[in-house]
Amino acid sequence: MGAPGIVMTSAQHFLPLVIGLPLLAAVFCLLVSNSRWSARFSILFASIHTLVVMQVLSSLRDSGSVWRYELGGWGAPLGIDLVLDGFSVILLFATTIVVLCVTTYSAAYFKTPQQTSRFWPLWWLLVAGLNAAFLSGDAFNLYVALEIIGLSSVALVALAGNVSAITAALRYALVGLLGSLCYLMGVALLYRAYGTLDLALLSQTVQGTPITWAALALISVGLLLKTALLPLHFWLPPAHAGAPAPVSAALSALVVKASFYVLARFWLDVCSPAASADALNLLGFFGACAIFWGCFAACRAKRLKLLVAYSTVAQLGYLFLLFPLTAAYGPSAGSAALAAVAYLIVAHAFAKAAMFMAAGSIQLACGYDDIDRLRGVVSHQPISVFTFAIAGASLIGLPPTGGFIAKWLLLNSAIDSGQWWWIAVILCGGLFSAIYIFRVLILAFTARQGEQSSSGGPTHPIPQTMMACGFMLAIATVALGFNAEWLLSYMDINLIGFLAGTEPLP
Amino acid sequence: MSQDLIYCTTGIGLFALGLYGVLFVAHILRKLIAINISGIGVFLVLLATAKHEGVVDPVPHAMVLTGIVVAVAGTALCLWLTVNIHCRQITQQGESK
Amino acid sequence: MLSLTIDIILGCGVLLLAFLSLFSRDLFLAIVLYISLGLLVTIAWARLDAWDVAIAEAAIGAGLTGALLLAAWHKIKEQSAPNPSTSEQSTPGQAQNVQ
Amino acid sequence: MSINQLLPLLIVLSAILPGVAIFCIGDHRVQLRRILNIGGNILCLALIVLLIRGVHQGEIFETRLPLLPGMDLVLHADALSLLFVSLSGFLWLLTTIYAIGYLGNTQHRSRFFGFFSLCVGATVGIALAGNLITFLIFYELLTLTTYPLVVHKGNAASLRAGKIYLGYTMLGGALLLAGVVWLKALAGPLDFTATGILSSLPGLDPNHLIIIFILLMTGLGVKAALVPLHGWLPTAMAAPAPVSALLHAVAVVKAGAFGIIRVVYDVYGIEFARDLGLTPVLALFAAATIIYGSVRAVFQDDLKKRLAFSTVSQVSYIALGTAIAGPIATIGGMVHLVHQGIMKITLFFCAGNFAETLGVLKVSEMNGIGKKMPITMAAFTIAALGMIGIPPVAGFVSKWYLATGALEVQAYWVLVVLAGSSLLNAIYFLPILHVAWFKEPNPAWPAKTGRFEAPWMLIIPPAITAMLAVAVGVFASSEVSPLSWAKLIAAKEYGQEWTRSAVQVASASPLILATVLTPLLFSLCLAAPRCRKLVKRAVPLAVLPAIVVATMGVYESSALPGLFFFSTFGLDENSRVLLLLASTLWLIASFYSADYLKNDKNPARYSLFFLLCMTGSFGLILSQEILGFIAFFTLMSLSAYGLVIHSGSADSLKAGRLYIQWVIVGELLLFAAIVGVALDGSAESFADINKKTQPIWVSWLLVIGFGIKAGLLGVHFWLPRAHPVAPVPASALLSGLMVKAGLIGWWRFLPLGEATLLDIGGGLIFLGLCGTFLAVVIGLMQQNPKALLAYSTISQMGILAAGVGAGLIAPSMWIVLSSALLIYAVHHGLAKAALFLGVGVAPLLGADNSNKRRLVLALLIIPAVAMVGLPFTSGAIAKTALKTSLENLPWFTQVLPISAIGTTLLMLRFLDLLWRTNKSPSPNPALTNSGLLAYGVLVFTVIGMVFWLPQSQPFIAATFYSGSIWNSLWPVMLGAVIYLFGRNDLFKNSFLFNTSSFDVEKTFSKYWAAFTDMTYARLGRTWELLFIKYKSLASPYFYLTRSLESVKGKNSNSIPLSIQLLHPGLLFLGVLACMILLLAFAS
Amino acid sequence: MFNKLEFEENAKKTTRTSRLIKGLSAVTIGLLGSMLVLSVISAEKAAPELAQTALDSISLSGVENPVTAVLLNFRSYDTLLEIAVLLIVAVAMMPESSRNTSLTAANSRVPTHPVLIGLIRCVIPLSVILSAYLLWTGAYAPGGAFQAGAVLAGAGVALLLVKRWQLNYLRLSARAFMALGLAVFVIVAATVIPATGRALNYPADYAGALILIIEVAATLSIAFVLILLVDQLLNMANKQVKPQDTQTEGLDKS
Repeated sequence: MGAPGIVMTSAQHFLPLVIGLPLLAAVFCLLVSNSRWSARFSILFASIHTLVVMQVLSSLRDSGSVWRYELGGWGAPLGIDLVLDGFSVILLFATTIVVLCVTTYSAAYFKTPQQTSRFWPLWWLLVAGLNAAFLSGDAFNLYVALEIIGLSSVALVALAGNVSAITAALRYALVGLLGSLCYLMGVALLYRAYGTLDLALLSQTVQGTPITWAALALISVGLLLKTALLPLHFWLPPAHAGAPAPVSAALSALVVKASFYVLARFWLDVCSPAASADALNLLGFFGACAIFWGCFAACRAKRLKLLVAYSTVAQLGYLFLLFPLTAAYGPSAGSAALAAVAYLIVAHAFAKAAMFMAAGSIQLACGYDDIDRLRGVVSHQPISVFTFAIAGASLIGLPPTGGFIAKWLLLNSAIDSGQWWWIAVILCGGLFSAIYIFRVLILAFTARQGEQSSSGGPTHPIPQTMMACGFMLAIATVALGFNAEWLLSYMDINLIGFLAGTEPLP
Repeated sequence: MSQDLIYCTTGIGLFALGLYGVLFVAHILRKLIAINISGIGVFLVLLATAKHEGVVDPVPHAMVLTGIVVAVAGTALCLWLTVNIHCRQITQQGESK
Repeated sequence: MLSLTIDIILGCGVLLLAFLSLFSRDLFLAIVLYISLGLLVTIAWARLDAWDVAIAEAAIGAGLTGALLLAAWHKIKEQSAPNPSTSEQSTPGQAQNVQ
Repeated sequence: MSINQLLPLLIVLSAILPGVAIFCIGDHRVQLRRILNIGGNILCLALIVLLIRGVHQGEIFETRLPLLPGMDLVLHADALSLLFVSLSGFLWLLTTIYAIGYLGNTQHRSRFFGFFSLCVGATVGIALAGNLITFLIFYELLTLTTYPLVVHKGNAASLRAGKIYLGYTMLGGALLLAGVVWLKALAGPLDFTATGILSSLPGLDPNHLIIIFILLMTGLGVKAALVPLHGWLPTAMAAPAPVSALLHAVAVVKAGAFGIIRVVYDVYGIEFARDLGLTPVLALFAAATIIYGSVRAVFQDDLKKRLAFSTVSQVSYIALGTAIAGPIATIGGMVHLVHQGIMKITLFFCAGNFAETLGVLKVSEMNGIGKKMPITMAAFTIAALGMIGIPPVAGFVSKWYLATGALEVQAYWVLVVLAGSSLLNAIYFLPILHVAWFKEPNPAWPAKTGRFEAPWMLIIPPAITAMLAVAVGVFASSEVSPLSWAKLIAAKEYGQEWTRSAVQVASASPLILATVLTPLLFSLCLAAPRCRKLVKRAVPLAVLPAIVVATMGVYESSALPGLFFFSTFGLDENSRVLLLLASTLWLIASFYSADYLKNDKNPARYSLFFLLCMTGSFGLILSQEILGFIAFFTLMSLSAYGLVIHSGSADSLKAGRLYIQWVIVGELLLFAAIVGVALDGSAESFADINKKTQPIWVSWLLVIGFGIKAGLLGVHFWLPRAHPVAPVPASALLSGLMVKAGLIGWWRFLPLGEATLLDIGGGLIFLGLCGTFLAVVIGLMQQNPKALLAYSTISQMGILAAGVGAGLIAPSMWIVLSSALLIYAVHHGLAKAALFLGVGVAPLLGADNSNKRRLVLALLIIPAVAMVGLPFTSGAIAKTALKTSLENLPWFTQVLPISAIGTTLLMLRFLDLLWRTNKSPSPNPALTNSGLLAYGVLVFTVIGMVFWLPQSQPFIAATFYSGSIWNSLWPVMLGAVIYLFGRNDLFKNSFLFNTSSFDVEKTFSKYWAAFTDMTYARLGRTWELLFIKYKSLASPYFYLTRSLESVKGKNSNSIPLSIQLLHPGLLFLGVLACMILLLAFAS
Repeated sequence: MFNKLEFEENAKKTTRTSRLIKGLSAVTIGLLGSMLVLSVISAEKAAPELAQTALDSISLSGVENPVTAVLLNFRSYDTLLEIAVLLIVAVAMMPESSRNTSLTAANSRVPTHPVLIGLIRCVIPLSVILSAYLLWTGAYAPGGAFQAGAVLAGAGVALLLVKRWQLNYLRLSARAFMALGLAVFVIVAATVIPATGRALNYPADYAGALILIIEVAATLSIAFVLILLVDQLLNMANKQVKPQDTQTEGLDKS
């Protein structure tokens, strides 16, 4: 029964699978009591998940058009649609790869049964939440998905067990709840004004009325809280530094990106008539401040994971340059900026996950991660340092890595739109990030002075798989650096309102 | 001043009050109460829009129901974290004395 | 005209209760006021013909959230100043409203 | 993907993959790492050779990988990229061998070699890059991979160096990225095309292009160490030697220069860049760097820092070559890319050896290191000479092309810059050579352990690169050499069709080659300690081929096309006579010195310089083309330095220093002059120099340049100080033969007999004659007989100079005049040599048995008499020949008798001095009978040689004519009379003749030496203080780090987890409020 | 706002400046609220055509109560995710280790207050019947899974408060209870795909039955989870701060 579905390619059936699969995995891991079994099962599950998404990727490229999947067969206004376009498929791709690597990493990372029994279900629920957020085409559905992501991240951060981690988790939870409430209020106002929840329908009916500004303002503030843009970023460093390594890797790489994705969708697609150029530039301004403040704080951070967390704050700043670039662009070539930011998201996801894993392995091996005390010790972890170096190179934007291509595309769109000040911001950002990255890399090269070596102490051996995962992600970052054509071609299939149907990338 | 407007203003009032409470009240439990209050505010706005003359729109009702459950879940998690921290701090002070 | 006055009274009542609950001196009082606010809002849902929501609000919103808050408050009070008596202290009236 | 498309990629991978593999194996797996390393090397080289062969046959090699939509990763092999690829590929192999030896079993070697091959992979990538974005990618990869190498040691100094290096390169990289992106936005994909892309694209806003050019140049300038951006290079010397060898001499610095070439030629196009007015600015910067680098290098005591600053200045030659928008200058710039790489890597290898084996870091500690580590020091010397631009070595070739290129474009100031920087190079390299070879080694150094002075791995690479430097220089115009490759590139860049230069027929006459090669071979086998004694005795044999050629008159010419310097030799009538003079003098001098120096402390060194000098003189006479001539001329003057300071006494060292200073100044003047002469670059042999259109300044430079060698007045100061201190046979040769080299120079280069140059001719005559008379006056005041003879040489050479001046004024009579001058030169050569050798013979005067004394007295008088020109002597013939050929210049002929008077006075004074000093028998007579015999033979030739010469036949009859007897007799008698009167009272008390009080020339040189020491010391110190104090403010990088450190230090703990100051609540509201406002009011 | 998390009631009096800041921010929030109200008032409500379509297609949804139709058929995906949210919190609050072994362990030693026992004895059965009723009428009149679950949870909490019985949440059966709702929902969503070509698209005649199955499972798991929430808060064991086991972060107290 249900409305006659549009001609459906076989692969479109995978969409609900992409969300249902992690939920089933969560249930299974909850029921399985033996920790080794749940770990092994999770790795299998992650690979199946990757295969499914790869299949979705290839068939989306063949179909070349935006996919809509009516859940429950009721169609847009009444039911909820799963929507997949170029931008969200790239994010999905980033999620699967990072999930695959983090799963194998945490299989070796968590040992005690208490932790594993609670980690795996939460982890798979987080993955389900992420996939739901990227795929959903309904405003309220996004709220629930963001809520899942928020709460599971809080639970995962609290998993670390010590007081500082739990305090950070609590602060993160309060921020998450407040952000979601503001978002919900925004959606309520939109529903009150336009009567529908579906994003596509909304984008057609929205005009620049006061209620829309209020709704957009509330939604943006809620999501800025969850994305931790500069003024509202205070909760991120302690949360990401306190959490266990695989969790902070997933948090930094994916969770903050989900709320950014929703924000981008609202500003560029749904309420684009209401989005004034000045507001977009305000977001850009906050982004620039985030870059500089993040680098400054990272240079002064005392602990390795805190440094990496502050670098996340900085790199997020780059993402927010999307808005001023599209604002000045006008409808025609906005897709170049969007392509640049999509690529940056993927590159940053891989690099940041690899960096956190490397930091985690170093911390596990040495037992502490104060940067000063790591001076001579770190040279015993060559692979982790190497992973950290490549990830750092990608954050700085040095050539062989994906970060360089993203920086190149950003610079390109900045020049095309004639806003030379963003060029200065991007370049200075790169230079400042070089300072704190090399502040850590220098540790690997300092010879162990006499007295230093005694305090360093022998490092505990850590399982090979942990280092291998970080290394694989680093290799993926470098691979991104070489063939950008493949990933950028997806940006032609674009839902975002004024960009839909634009001619392929210049 | 139709019924809808009354409930909308109260809803927004509650939301603002809850917002102030979350931001500026020190104690954690009070903050959670404030969050629930602003949640109720949002639900008021939603349900005010749901009530039309002839027909009652079921969709906001479903949204509010889901909202309530999610609010409960969120509050429960925050409470559990608070108690967790409190116990650890107390035992810590116990040990340190 | 009558229904409008009821609505206005209800609205002001809700706002007043919320304000009191937030800025009361004692934490326990705050929680109790919040629970009563929950009940008042249930009436509001009824006024808006949202019967499902009313039931849910009564059961989960007022009932369970109140229970959780009281449990947490009890745990925090008990931790910070463990009372000398070892006797089991029954929890104050568990507002178990049944409709 | 045919092989053509895969090859460039394979080359880059063959460099990168071994690096990655090496990372994985542990430090202890030495064998496996070596196999990987060397294997990767050889594979890469093989592929490069394959590539060169392919490109030579005109195939296209290009790998195109999709990178960005509308932008590909392109690896394209064109001629320019091959030049750089082969350079880095080959030197990588040598440096790896060196590094294996150097690192021994230090820790972190796998890491080192891994990054090492990655870095070379990046350099190869840069070389093969087909468009600007690929270039940028490998350029940044190079920064990444070189950082770990710079900080390899891990101590504080290298970390600080690493930090500074990063600061500069990151900044440069960012600017380059901005420039490339902007250019791509304007001009689309930037594939390198031969004559530049931008010139063909319409509608590009010129001032945009200028700003982009500035961005690109600053980005590339950081690595190419242009002046304001060079700060990192000297500090990066804290890296281990192989790193500074390959990276800072070849890979990193060259990448910057290569980038500049690519951008100027293949992106902008040279004409387009010139029209935009960009190249002059770049040329200015390059010139500033050249001078600045050399000046800073002079004041560095640390050897590696001095080499670093010299790299800074040398690399800017390439930039200068590119910036002078002329085809020949481009060739010069590109070929310098290769030459500088080879020479500089040798210097760094040697510096590494000194530091590794003897722990010598400072230049001041390098006393006598030549004796301790001869092979390394020899390589260092060859490379250093190359850097200065001394002919046979490669450096000269590139400077030659740069200079001719500059002249072709009338950029005269470039010539000054080149000359100035060569002078500065000499100032900071020659002292090192002097200290290393001619000072006593430091006793604290460990005795030599193994067979060689250091492990073989450290010796072979510098030796190979030194030999390569010489080979590349000598065989520069052969088919395979970098020079011809650079010509191919330049032709492509300028869009002209490249015509392979006509291959001359290779005809080599063995005898002529033998005259030059035998002394050279003898000097080479002196190096081997075993056959040192044998060679010392066999020195006279080396002269044999020269005598055979001179006597038999072998007139064919030998042409060796491949050679750049010594391609054609030949003999004609005049040069045969000179060869005859030279060979006789060398033969007698060799016999004489064998006897004179039998109890000398290091005869080997003396014979080495003796043989080199001999090669120089023969080569000078025989060579038929400019470059060969200059090469031998320089060889002769430099090796003469060795002879001058042979005795090692204080004033010999001082004289030697003055001599070398004047020689270097002379070299520079001659270099500039020759460049002017061979203006269009193709004319190299004497035959086809069109002497008519010689610019005036060239002639002046020629006159002064050769005047220095010929002791012309005003530039003669070194001669009277150098000749006396040299050992007797050496000073005989110096005065007799080497002074004539100046004359030969004038003969070959000045337009004698073709163009009338009145002012120069007049000037020459005036200087010559004044020299003649002044020299006589000062000569009389000398106490030391050899000094007196030196002054007599000056006076005689004055006459010859005047003769040449006359030739310039009246070209018609040059034919006759030339043979007269020739005779005069031969006569003077023989007589002066005999007189000098006489000084050695003089102690026998006091010998016990009287007839020996009488014989010696007779032998002494004959050359003096010939000198004066008594009838029936060679002097008479020479003077009459001169008089007859100068009839139409009557005032000139009156001058001759006056000079004859002067000469007689000098001769009498000389004999008087000899008699006075040698009355009492000296304890150990220096000379034995064999020395006396050699002296006798010389005196006999003095009498006979001139009569026998074909040129002098017509004049012999004239001398016997009574009139000429009389006018050659009266000046002698008059001179004798004056001398007899003035001898007893004049000399003892008169103020005029008191030699000690008044010596024009000595006071001047004293002031000159004082002046140089003063400037050297004070300027250097102030510069150092000034620079260091302001350096920290100047470079932006320090500013940044200082601001960061100060902040970090102050706030002890990290920022508290949550922001204490800004109340997040307020922030939240603020964001919400302004979001609403902006939305509401803006839209 | 969130930096200094106070737990004690008698936090020290706020200083002069923060009082000013609080006043100022109160004013700003008031202003923003009024602007919000103004904008909401000025815009008139959208016509309820979504409500109309929903009410029209109730007949197809297999239940009469529009809210339940929306909840469990039209927007069933939201409810699915919402149950997942509950599961998250349940998993997060699961106890570390529990002493007793069986699912419901009774320790009779604890003396109970007679009045309480009496109250429990009559309240519990009433609540169970009430929740069953609520569940059943959900299809036709206001009621449904959440309300029934909440009432059942209330009964459960009352039982636990007597401290006579304890639940062991780590047992497999307990965890099964928690995951029951989500598992059933996902399985039903998957099984309908072959029938109707879309996930969550119940075939017409079975829609009612399927919804009922989902509702029962949801009620049970919601009840269990809510009981767990309250129970965990109530008797959270006094956690000794475990010595830093090497596994978790070696973070020194920052």
